Amino acid sequence: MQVLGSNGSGKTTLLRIICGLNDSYEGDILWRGIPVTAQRETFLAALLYIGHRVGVNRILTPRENLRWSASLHTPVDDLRIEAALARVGLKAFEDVPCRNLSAGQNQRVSLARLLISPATLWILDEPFTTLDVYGVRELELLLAEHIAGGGSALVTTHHRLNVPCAVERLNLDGVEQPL
Amino acid sequence: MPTLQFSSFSEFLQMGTYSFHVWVVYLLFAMFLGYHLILPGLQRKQFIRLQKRRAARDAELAARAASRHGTNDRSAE
Amino acid sequence: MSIAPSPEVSTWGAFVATLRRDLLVAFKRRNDLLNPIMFFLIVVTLFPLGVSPDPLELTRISAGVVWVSALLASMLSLDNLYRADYEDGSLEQLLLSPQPLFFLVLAKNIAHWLISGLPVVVLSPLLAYMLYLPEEAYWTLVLTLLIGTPVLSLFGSIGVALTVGLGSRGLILAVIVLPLTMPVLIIGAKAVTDVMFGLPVGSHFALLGAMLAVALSIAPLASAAALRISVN
Amino acid sequence: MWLWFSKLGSPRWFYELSGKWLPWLYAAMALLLLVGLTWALLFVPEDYQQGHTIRIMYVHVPVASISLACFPLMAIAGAITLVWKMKLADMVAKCVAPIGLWFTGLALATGAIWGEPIWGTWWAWDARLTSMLIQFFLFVGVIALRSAIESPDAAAKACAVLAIVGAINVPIIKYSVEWWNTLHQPASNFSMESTAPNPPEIWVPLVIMIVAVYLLFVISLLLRTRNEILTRERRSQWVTDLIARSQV
Repeated sequence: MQVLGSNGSGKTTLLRIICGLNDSYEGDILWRGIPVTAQRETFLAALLYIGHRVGVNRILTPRENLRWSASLHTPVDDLRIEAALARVGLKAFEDVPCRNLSAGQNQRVSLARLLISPATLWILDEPFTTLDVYGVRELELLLAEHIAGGGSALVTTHHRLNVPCAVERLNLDGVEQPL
Repeated sequence: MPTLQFSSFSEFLQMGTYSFHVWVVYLLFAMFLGYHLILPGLQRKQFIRLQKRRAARDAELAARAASRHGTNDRSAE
Repeated sequence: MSIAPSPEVSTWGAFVATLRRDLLVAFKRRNDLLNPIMFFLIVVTLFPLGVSPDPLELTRISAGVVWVSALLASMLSLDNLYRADYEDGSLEQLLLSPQPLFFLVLAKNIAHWLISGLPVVVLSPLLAYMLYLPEEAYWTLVLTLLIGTPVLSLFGSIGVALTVGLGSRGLILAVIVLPLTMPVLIIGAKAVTDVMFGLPVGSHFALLGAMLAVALSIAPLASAAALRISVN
Repeated sequence: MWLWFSKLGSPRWFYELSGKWLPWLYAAMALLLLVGLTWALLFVPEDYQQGHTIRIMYVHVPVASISLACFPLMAIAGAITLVWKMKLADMVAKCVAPIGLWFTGLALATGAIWGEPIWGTWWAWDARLTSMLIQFFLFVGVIALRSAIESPDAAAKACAVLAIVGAINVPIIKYSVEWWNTLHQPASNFSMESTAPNPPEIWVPLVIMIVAVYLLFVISLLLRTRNEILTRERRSQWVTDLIARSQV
C-alpha cells in the first residue's frame, strides 16, 4: 500500500497513529480483526516502523545499533547482522561510528533492520529520500521479497514504486495526482 | 661545597620521621616522569600500526573493486 | 500481560541489551563521564570559599553540602538521558518494542545511575574529608548516598521524560525535578548529621529504603507514560 | 620575520625540527635531573622548622611554577589559532591542556603532602593550594569543552576563547583567593613561598630542578604535538611515506 498526498496532508501522522506512537484519533485500529489496543505485544512484535528520524545512534557503530534494535524485538546473532549490513551495501563500515557515515548510509543501517526482523508489517515513512540509485533498487527488491513472502508494507513516498506485485494507492488529498 | 646530610643509608631512608612524605612525593614524581616520557611513544607506535593496517585494508578493497569492475559491470554494489 | 509472543523474545534480553547499549554510549564518550564528578567537586569547593575555610564551621555544614552537591550533580547529568535518543529516533524504536516499556526505561535509569550516581557516591568520602566531616560519619554518608542517589535518578527521569520534547529544557527540568527530591535530601543529610552527634539513624535508613522501593516501582511507569506523551 | 613565522606554521617543518631537537632535550633533562635530584635529596641541609620535608619543595615548586605557565601558553596558542588560523597552534593548544592538568594535579598532591606535617590534615584550604585547585578546574573545563564539540575546527576556536578567558582569570583568582585566605585566617606562619632569603645551597638545586622540569614539559609537549601532527596529517603524502618507512 502506497500512501500519497501533498506535503502536510497528514501522511506521517497517519502512519504514527497506526503504529500507536500517536493516540489522538477516534475509532479502532484492527490488526487481524482484533483491536490493536487489546493485543499490544503481538501487534508490536509483528510491526517494524522506520520514520523520518531513522533511529540510528550517532555515537554507536551500525553493528551495535542493529544489535540493540534487534534485541528489542527478537535477538539475532552477529552473523545475520553482518549479512544484513553487507546486503544493504555497508560491507566495510560495520564498525565505523554512525556520525562518520553519510545520511544515505545511516538510512541503509535502518533498512538493514528490515532484513533481521521477523515483522510481517512494515511501515516505512519516506524510506527513499536519502538513498542513491542502487539503494532505491535494493529497497524495492527487499519490498518485493517481503510481499512475496506474505508480508505487507505501508509506504509513503512520492517515488513511483516499480515493484512486481500489485500496489494499492491511498491518496490523502482525494484528487488523483500526476506521478 | 654542600655537605652530605646523611651518615648512613638507613638514615637516608628515614628522612628524619618524614620518610613517608618525602618518598611518596618522589615516587609520584617518578611515575609522572615515566608517564610523560613513555606514553606518547606508545601512542605513536599504536597509531602507526593502525595506519599500516588501514592502508593494507584500503589497498585490498581497491584491488577487489578494480577486479570486479574489470570483469563485469552488472553486479550490485 | 498477554502470553509472551514467542519463546525467544525475552524481556530480560531486551533489558540487558538496553542497559549495555546505554553504558556503551556513555563509555564511548569517556570524557563526558568526568562531568558529573567534576561538577560535584566544584560545587563542594564553592562552600569553603563562600562560607569560610575554618574547620569548625565546615564540619557543621559538611553533611548538607555533600548531599546538596550530590543532588545537583545527579540532576545535572539527567539532561542527556533521553535527549540523544529523542533526536535520532531511537526513542520511537524503544516505544514500539513489544517488551514492557517501563522495564526498558528502568534499564536506562540504572545505566544513568551507574554513570552519574555511583561515581558521586564513591567520591563523597574524599569531599567529606575536605570539609572536615568526622571519621565516624563517613559510612553513614556513603550508605545514605548509595540509597538516595538512585531515588534522585528515578524521580529525575520522570521530569526529563516530560520535558524531552521541549526546546529549552535546562531550567524547567530543575524546577520540575528538585521538589520531587527534597524529602530524600532532608532525610539523607539529617542521617549524616545525627550520626555525627551519636544519635541512632536506623529510622532514617528505613525511610530512605522505603523511598527507594517506591521510586523503583512507580518512577519507571511514570517515565514510560511521560515518554509516550512527549513523543506523541 | 614573516617568512619564518609562516614556515613555523607548517606542521611538517615543525615535525622535522622537533625531531632534531628532541635528543638534545632528552640529554639536557637527564643530566639536570640527575644533578638536581641527588643534590636535593642528599646535600640540601635540613630546614630548622620543616626538617627533611624541605626536599619536597624541589618537586613541588618546579611543578607548580610550570603549571602556572601552562595556562598562559595555552592562551597564546589559542590566540594564534584564532587570529592567524594556524593549525599547528591549535595542535599545541590541544596538547598543552592535558599536560597542564597533570602538572597542576601533581602540584596539588605534592603541596598537600608538603603541608600535612604542619596542618595536621592532608588537605587544607591554604591560599596557594586553593588557587591551584581552581586552576585544575579551569583545565578540566577546557578539556571537557574540547571533547564535547565534535567538529575539530569549532572545538579549536571554542577552546581558544575559553583558554584566553581562563588565562585572564588565573591572576584574578590568585589574588582573590589570597585575600579570602587572609580574611578568614590569621596569617599562617607556613607559606609555600621560599621563606627567608635562602643561602645558595638551597636555591641553586631549586633552579636546576626548575629548568629540568621545564625541559620535561617541553619534551612532553613536543612528543604529544608530534603525535597530533601525525594524526591530523595522516592523509598527506609525507605522513604516509613516514608510516611506510617506519618498521614498527
